[in-house]
Amino acid sequence: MNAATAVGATLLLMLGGAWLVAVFDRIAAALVARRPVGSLWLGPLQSGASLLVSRTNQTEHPDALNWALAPALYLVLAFVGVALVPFSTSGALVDIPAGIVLWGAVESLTVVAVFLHGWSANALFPLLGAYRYVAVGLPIMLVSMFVLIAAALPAQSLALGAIVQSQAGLWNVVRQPLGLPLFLLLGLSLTLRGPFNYADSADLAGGTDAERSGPPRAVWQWARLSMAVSFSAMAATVFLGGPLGPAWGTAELGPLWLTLKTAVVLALLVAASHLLARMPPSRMLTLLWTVLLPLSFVGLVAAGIEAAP
Amino acid sequence: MNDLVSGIDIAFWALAAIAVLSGWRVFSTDSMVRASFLLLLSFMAVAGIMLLLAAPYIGVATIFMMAVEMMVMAVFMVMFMMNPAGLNPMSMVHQQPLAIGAGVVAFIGLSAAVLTSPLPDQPVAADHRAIHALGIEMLGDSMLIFESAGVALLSAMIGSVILSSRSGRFGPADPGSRPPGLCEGGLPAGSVPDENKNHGMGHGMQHDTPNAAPQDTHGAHGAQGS
Amino acid sequence: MAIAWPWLDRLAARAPVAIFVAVGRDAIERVEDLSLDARIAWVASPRHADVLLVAGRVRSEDAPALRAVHDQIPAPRKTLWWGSTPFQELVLPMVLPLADEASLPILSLHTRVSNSEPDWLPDVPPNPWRGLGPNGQGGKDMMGGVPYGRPMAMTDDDSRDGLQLDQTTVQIGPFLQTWPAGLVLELALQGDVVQHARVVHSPCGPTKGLREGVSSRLRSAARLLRLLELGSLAERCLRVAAAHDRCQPVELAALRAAVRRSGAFAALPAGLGACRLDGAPSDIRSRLLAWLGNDADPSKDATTEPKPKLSGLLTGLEWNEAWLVISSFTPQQLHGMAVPEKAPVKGDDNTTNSARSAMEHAH
Amino acid sequence: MVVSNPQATPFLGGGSMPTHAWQRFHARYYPMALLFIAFEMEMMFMYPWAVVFVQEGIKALAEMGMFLAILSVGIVYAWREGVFRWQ
Repeated sequence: MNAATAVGATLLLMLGGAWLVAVFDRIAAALVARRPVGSLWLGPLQSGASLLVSRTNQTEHPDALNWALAPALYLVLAFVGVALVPFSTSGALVDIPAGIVLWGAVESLTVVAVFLHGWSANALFPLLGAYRYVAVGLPIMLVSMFVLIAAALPAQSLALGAIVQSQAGLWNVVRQPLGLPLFLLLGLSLTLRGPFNYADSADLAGGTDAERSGPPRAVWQWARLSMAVSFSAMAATVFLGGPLGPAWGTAELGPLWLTLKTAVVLALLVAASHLLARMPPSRMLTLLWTVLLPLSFVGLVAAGIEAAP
Repeated sequence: MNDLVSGIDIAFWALAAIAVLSGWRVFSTDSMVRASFLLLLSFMAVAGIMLLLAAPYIGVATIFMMAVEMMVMAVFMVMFMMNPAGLNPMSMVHQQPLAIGAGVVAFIGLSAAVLTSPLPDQPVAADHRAIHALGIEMLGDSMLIFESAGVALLSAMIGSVILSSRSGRFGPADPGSRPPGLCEGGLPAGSVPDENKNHGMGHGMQHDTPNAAPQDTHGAHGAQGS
Repeated sequence: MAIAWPWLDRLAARAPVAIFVAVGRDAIERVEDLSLDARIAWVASPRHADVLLVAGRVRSEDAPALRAVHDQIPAPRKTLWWGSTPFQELVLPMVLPLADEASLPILSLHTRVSNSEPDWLPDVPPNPWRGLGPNGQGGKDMMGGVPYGRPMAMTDDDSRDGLQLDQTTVQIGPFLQTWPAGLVLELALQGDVVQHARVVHSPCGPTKGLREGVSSRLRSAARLLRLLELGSLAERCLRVAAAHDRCQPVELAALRAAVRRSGAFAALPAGLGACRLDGAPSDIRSRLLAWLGNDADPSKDATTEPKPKLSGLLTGLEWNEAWLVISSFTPQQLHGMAVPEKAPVKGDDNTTNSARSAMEHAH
Repeated sequence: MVVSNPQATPFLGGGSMPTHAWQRFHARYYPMALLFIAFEMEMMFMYPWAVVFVQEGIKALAEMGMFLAILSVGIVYAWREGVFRWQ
C-alpha cells in the first residue's frame, strides 16, 4: 500500500469517525432526554465551524508552549493509536511486534497531554481538572494493561496482527468475557467521557477546557472524538476479531468488517457516557484499586487457564 | 546498505540530537513541569534509537514507562518544590563542582564501556523474535532475578505506603513525629504537629483569631494530632 | 486567531447560539426553560459563549462579577439584558422584559453584523508589575514579588493529612452553571480540598410566592444530575418540569427508574452532606430521592429548628463533593443556610498577608 | 495575539483569586501514585512473559500466580492502610 494513500485514508477516517461519534452523541442525548434529535447530520459540522470562527483566548501568563501543544499532542496520539490497528489481514500502517505495548504508551501519553492541557492555562478550574484526571487516569491504565496481556496470551505475541489471527476460531469477547467491559472503562477515561470525565467536567465549568476558545478548542474537541474512534478500533481489533469476517466473506472485505465493529464499540462507548453517573474522584479511586483491578487479575487468570495447553 | 548516508543514519542523528538538546534544556528551564516533560522527551528520543536497533520491546516499553514516571515525578516536583511553575527566575543546578565531577566520571565510564565492548557487526536477522527470546530468558536462567525483582518491588510498595500515608489501621501517623531540622540539631523545618494545634507556622506568620467566624468543627482543625 | 472563510461562517451561523447566563433574581426557571430550545446552547464557561444573557435583576454587589464574566467572553460578544437593568454607561443596550421570550432576540443578536462590545473593566493588570533583570522576567527571589501581576500562594496547615503545602483563597461565584444564583463563597483550598469556607454573599433566595412543588424539585434534581455528568438525564428532568408547569400529566416513576439505573445513587457517597433538615436527618442521597418523589410537599415550613450552616458542611470536603453538597439543597432550603459571614481579621489570612507584603517588596 | 487584562483573567464564575493558580499543588493521591509506579514496573515483566506463556505451559502459569500473588499482597496492604482515597 502506498504510504501517502494510507495516511490520507487515515485522515479521512478520523474526520469521518469523529463526525460519526458526534452524531451518535446527539442521538444518545436526544434519546435519554426524550426529545427530537434536531439537526443530526449537519449539526456536528455546524458546531465545529462555530468553534473555528470564534476567537482564540489567552489566559494570564500561561505556559504558552504547552498551552499550544497539548491539543495537538492529544490529536497526534489518537492518530498513532489508529495507525496501529490492522485494517486488513495483511497488516497495519504501523506494524510492530510490540503493538499492544505501543498502545499502552499512547494511553500513558494521553494522561500527559490532558495534564499539560490543564496545567498550562495557569487557571484554577483547568488545574483541578488536570490533577484529578491524573489520579484516575493512571490506575485505570493498569486495568487495561492486564486486559490486553490477557488477550496476548492465546496469540503468543504482542503484535495486533497476531491477536487478530488468534481470534479466527472464537472472538476474545466470548473467550475472555471480562475483557471488553473493563477495556470500555479505559475508553471512557481516554476520551474524557461520562462516568470517567474527570478532566473536562461540569463541576469545573469545563475543566481543562474551561479557558479555551476558538480553533485550539476545536482541535481539542476533535482530538477527543478522534480518540474515541481510535480506542474503538483498538477494542474491535482486540476483542471482536478486527478485520475477520464471516466464513462466506472474502479477505478484501476486512476493512469493512473492522469499520462495522468499530461503530458498534463506538455506540457502546457513547451509550455508557450518557447513561452512567460519575462518582467523586475519591470514591472512584477506591473502586478502581479494590474492585476493578482485582477483577482484571481474575480475568487474566481465567484467560491463562483457558489458553494453557 | 552501501549508501553513504541512509535514512536510518539520519534518524539516529536526529534522535540523538533531540535527546541531548532536551536533556540540556531540563536543567535550563525554570518550570518543574517543563523539566519533567523535557526529560520525557529525551527518553523518548533514546527509545526511538532503541527501535532503530531492532529492540522494539525495550524501545516501546521505555516510552510507556517514562511517560507515567515523568507524570508522577511532575506531580511530586510541583508538590514539594518552591516556585514550581518557574514564575520567578531560578537556577536548576546546584552543587556544581560535585555535579561536574560526577558527570565527567559517568561520561568517561560509559564511553569506555562503549569503546571496549565487542559491538556486533552483523544486522539482526529479520525473523529474530526478540520479545520471545526475552520471555524465554525470564522463565529460564533469569527466573530468580525476575522473582526477586517482584519481591523487591513489593517491599518498595509497602515502604512507600508506610512513608507517605498519614492514615493507617492504628490511627494517624504524625503524633510524636518531628520534621527534620533545617541544620544539624536545629529547629524543625515546618511546624511540630503536637504544639500549637490551632494554626500553622508555615512561613513565620503570627496568627491570632479573635474574631474568626464560629466554624462547624467538621474537621477543619479537629483532625490535627491530639 | 480565528479562521475567516465565508462558507465556514455560513455553516457556523447555523450552529446553536452559545450563551453564558448571569442568573439574577427569580430568573433561573426562565433560563432553564430557555435552555431547552434547540437553537440555543447554555454553556458553562464564558470562553465558550458568543452572547452574555443577564437574566433577572442583578444585585449591586454582584455588578463587579458581572463585568468580569462579560469581559471573559471572547470577542465578538454581545449582551442581552433580560429582565435586568443595564449599566448606566452602556450605549443602546438591548433590553427585554423577563416575561418575553428571549430566544428570538438572542438569535437576532447573534446574526447581526456588529462590532464587539468593549471591555467593561479597565485594562489594568491585577497588580502593577514590571519585569526584573535583563530578561524582564519574574519577581524577587524564589517566591517573592508579584511576577506577572500576581503573588504566589503560600503554605498553610492542612486539615486532612497535615502536609503544609500551598493554600489558595479563592472567591467562587455567583455566575456559574448549576450554582445557586447569587451565592458567592470564599474557599481556602489546598489542592482540591476545602480547608475553610465562608459565605460572602447569600443566594438570591427563592422566587417569592412560589411554593416548592413537583416542578421546582425536579429542577433541583436536574442541577444535581448535571454535576454527576448526566447532562442528558438532567435535560429530561427539566423537560418533565416544564411539562408539569404547563399542567400536562407527568410520569415521575419512569424518571426515577432512569436515574436509579444510571447509578446516580450509588455514585453519591452515603452520608455526604448529612445534616438535620426540616426536623429529620437527611443526606445527599435522601434529598435526591425526595426530589424525584411524588409527595405533595415534604418540607414543613413550620419547623423552628435552626438550619445547618452551609460553610460548616463544606469544610473538609473535596471540590466535587463540596459542589454536590451545595447543589443538594433547594433554593428554599438554602435560603437560611447561607448567610453572609464576617471576613476573618486582616493578618489572620496567610495568603492576603503574603500578597500584601509581596506588594510592598515590589515597590 | 494579545487579549486585554480583564479578558485574560481566569474564569471563576465572576469571582477571583489573588494569587497565581500555579502552586505547590496538594495532590491528594500521592501514596497511590507511588504504589502505581511499583506496579507499573512489575507489569513490564509481564509482556514478554505473555508471549511465551502457551509454550512454557505450567511453569509460566505458576510464575504468573506467584506474580499476581505478590501484587495482591501489595494492594491488600495498601487498602488496609487506607491509601486508596483522597488523603
